[in-house]
Amino acid sequence: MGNNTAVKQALKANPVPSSVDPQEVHKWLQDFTWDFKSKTAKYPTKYDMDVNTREQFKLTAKEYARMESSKEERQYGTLLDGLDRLDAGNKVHPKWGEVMKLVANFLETGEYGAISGSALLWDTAQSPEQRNGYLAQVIDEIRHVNQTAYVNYYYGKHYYDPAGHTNMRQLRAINPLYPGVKRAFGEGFLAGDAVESSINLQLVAEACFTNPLIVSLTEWAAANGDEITPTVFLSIETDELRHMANGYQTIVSIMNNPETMKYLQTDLDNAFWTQHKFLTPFVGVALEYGSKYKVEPWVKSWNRWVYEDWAGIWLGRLQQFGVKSPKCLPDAKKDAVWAHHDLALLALALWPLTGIRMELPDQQAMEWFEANYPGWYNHYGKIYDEWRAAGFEDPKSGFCGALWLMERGHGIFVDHASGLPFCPSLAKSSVNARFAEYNGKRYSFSEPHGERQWLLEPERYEFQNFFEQFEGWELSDLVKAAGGVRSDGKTLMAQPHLRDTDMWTLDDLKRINLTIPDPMKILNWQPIQ
Amino acid sequence: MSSNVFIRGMVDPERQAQIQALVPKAPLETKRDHIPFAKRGWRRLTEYEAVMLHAQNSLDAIPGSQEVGETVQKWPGGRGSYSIESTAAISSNWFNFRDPSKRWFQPYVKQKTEEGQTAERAMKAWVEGGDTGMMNTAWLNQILSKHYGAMIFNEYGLFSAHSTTTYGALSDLLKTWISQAAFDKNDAGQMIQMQRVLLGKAFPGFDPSLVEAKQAWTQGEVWKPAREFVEHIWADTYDWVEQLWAMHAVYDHIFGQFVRREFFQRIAGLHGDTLTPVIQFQALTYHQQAADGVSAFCLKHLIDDEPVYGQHNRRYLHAWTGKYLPQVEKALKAFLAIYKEVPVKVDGVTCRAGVQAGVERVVNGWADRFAEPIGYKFNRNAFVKNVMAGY
Amino acid sequence: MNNINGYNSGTNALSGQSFIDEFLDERNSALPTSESVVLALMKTEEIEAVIDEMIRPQMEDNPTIALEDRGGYWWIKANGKIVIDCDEATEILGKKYTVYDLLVNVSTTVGRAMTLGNQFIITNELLGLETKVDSVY
Amino acid sequence: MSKLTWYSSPVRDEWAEKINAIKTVSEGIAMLADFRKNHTGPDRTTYELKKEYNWIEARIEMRLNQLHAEATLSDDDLLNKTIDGRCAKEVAAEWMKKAEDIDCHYEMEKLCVAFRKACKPPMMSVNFLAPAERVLVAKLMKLRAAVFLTKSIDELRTARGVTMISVQ
Repeated sequence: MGNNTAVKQALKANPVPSSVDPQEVHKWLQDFTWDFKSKTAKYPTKYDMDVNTREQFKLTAKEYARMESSKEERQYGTLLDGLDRLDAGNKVHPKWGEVMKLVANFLETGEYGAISGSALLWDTAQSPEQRNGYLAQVIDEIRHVNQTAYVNYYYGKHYYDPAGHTNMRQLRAINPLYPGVKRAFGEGFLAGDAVESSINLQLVAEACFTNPLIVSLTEWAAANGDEITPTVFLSIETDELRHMANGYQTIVSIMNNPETMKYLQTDLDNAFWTQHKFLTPFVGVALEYGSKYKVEPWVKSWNRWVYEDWAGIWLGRLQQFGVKSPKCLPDAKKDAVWAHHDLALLALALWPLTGIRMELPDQQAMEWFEANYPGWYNHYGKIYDEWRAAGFEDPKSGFCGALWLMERGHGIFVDHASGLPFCPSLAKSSVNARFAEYNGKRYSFSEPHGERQWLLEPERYEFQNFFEQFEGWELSDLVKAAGGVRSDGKTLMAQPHLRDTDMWTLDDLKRINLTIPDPMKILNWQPIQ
Repeated sequence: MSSNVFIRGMVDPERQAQIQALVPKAPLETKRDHIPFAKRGWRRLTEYEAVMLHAQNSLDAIPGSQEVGETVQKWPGGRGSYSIESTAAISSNWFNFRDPSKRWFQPYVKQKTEEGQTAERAMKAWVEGGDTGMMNTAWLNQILSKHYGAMIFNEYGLFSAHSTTTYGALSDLLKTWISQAAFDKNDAGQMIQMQRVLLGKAFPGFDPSLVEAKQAWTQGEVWKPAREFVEHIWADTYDWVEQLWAMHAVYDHIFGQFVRREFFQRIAGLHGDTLTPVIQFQALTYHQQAADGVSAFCLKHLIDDEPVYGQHNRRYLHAWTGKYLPQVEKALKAFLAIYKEVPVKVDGVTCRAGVQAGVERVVNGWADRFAEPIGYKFNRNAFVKNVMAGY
Repeated sequence: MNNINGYNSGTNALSGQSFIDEFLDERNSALPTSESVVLALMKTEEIEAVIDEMIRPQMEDNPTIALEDRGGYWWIKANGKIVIDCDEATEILGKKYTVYDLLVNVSTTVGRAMTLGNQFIITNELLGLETKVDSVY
Repeated sequence: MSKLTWYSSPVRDEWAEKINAIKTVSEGIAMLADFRKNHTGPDRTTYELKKEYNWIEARIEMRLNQLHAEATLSDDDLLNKTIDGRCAKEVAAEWMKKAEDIDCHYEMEKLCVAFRKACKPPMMSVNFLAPAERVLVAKLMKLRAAVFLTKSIDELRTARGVTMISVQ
């Protein structure tokens, strides 16, 4: 490497006279700014970002465009030529083709949030190289919205069940899981201190969780017959490494200043928990419950990508500069084993609101779950067997998992910090429920880290949860209003099985006779003495 | 060494047989229109709309949004992630905006790549074809070194001002267009420096560093009012519609157009500089696209197509124009002092009458395009006369 | 051959309850420190050549390099640093191949990645804290 | 207006009517101030409009904003004064001054919430609101960060006056 640098240095002394290397332009960027009286970050922040921080990839706008254009040509060329001729849309296992309706759209929400999150950092960063890097990220995130949308768009044109792929941007409004992604991605990336947002977006979501969400998910896709998603997602991820570097340099830009470094640990702990709280269960559900053909247990991917590599290579190496282990890490690890099983139970219980077709785990899947998560059958498998027997799939049964749970005293609540539903009496993850009354309103929390976030910053968490917003709606009316019905005007887009027979209609849903309740109102709540 | 043999479901016969057994004979749904709820009129959504429209997750406090309820997490202090407080302009449906250039990511980077390749070839031809020999040394050392370099700061400052416009914009297709306009500004600054690095290679005495240019920008009289405008719009202005209007529809359409088109494009050739016009041509294109976008947004979306708040928005655009036009006038007036430094004087071009004709071209162009539609009246002759006092 | 960086090495070599017990063990509940870096390269025409001609030969000198076929991409993990010189790749491929062309297919990195002239570098050094972000210009 | 989306409710229709009936800026200011006091923020007096409050608040703001711009005032006043005619810069400075001596995050939180209720557009233009909020909220975040991970949950509950409840 030393020799090579020497060659480059020689080139510098005798430059090619008729062309300019992008990095020759990049080296002047730090001189593009100037000082003036009112110059400051325009959004509230605890930090002062160093004006001298560098950017690691040294791209100019034009070279960025050339590189990205090449990515686009390859990606759309594959989709529109190669995969089109292979009829790729109809080679996908339905379990996977269905879960991609949610995965592509939920990830799109993250990419969209990241546009504003990167704009926030572009404003707060003072170093021109960093600002240039963040602007490229803004544009990247537009690319990623376009790409994730294109997965739905492509599936909508080529897959045998376009319903839901075409209109998830509408259906998600009633999906009880959607506030979870809104909080982590749609708002955690952009509504708060720029550095806190950067840790959420770049250091945790991108540097940590996009590896399993975007990279290893492509293995599951390919195993299940989907070559569309790998074509797009692997190309998305080629931008993420620059974003990870952006996030890392955000930390570098504040680390040498003890005055601001003292705030870092709080933001790191909060951001890790905020992102983990949604991503650990969601990715696990998508991979393990959205696939027929399994690749490796989610908890093993989590151990590799999140714990050993991300925590070890990124955070572990920063310990010498004062970064400490997030206090929530042991709870996060427990969640890595069980939280996705907890969430899957609720997703299946609430299937009419998800907009996709899903099925209970079959015998083969149940054996796989038990082998990799010993104890799974006795806790979850038994319930699924009982649901199956009670007519879970049968449109004439009037069966609904959510009602089954409630009738047996297993209440479903919404965590007021993460926005996600939880069932305290059936959770095997780190759930440790607590309920509070404050200023005349009741709140539910699934664990102490979220409760702490609310107790310290109540004005940040004022949302109406699913039950509060739709209390009093009859289930089939709600699904219909939100666009969850097929073009025959009666068959539901969501289904509790994958067959093309016995499909549920609005009438079947009406038979369940469920009017959305607000558990915080109907149950008999008492103060704890 | 591989720990597993990877099985691809698409080509593995066993898996594909299982999958095909589950694929229904006829599609389960015949309607394949994307985002059907957003369909306007008879037509299906274009690709430009399909990949972006309604991607924004936002509370329904923002008119036109599909979501219901409140954001889950807000800023400390209670500010929402997207909220109508970010501008004084009002829309009945923020999601109705469309960029006339219909650029989503793919066409955007494709176009920019082509421009990059054009510039690369032009620079090569310029150096190798012998054009450098024609360059007037005083133009090179006085104007390109100092004032052309100072223009980088103008573009960089305007690019920086777009952070709040990108963050604050209230719908997806608005954010797309605005961040592209920002990227163009960043690019415009970098292209000037790219040209200056090349000049440093072609002319041994030319220093591509920005020391002299920064001095001209921060301390020189030629750029002072322009710099004050840029600083104000970057650091002191938070209303993103006001920023967009002030930057693209007022400042850049008068001052920017004059500096790029009437000065550098026109005067460079007189000095044997055939390269600057090629590079600046791109910046002119970027401004054209930004002007088209701001016109589609402010004049069409916020006024012509706005059923309830058109008059309201017109009032604000009017007030903002009144707020910024005097500063733009000052900027242009101060800039005209640059003609004292121009080495080659040509009658009809650099003389008072020639310069005044240029000022009139930009002022008339601006008045027709942006002042008339909002009913903004001003005395063009007085404006030109005041500006010409700087000559 | 037992590579400490192998895809299923360490805790991930276990399965079922023994994996979960080890994963949740108190010893494994605080931040670990790792000297490795990870790279995922999307499978393409050019990347296959980079893997065969540039990565595999490095494995002879550096036994910590692990290489794994993950369907759509190659997964690489190594201690210290991985350098891919795109001038060399240009020679191998017989066409102009800049570091930014390589980046078209670099799907992810764990560690500090940067470009240095026409080289791509992924390192466990803390750039900007322990070492400077270098430039050839 | 509510018909523009799939979600509508009688409460929204009722409020839309009330809002359309406002004809003067002063009526609008009174309605908005009252609405914000009672229905927004963690210190609101009632949660009865919880489902719809942010929709309703936005519609009052839009109507009031519109009435303000229609009123006969100079451009300079439109851009630089608060809706009730005070110098916006001075008003913002007063709020920042109030924050100077505060060193408790609960107090700072109250101030930030009160500032938003009093000054959020169209009460004051965002060009004056945002820079003041930048200063206030930065201070709030710094005060909170110092204790965020260290104060016990019990301490935090007590300080807030939170009652823990359970289902019987």
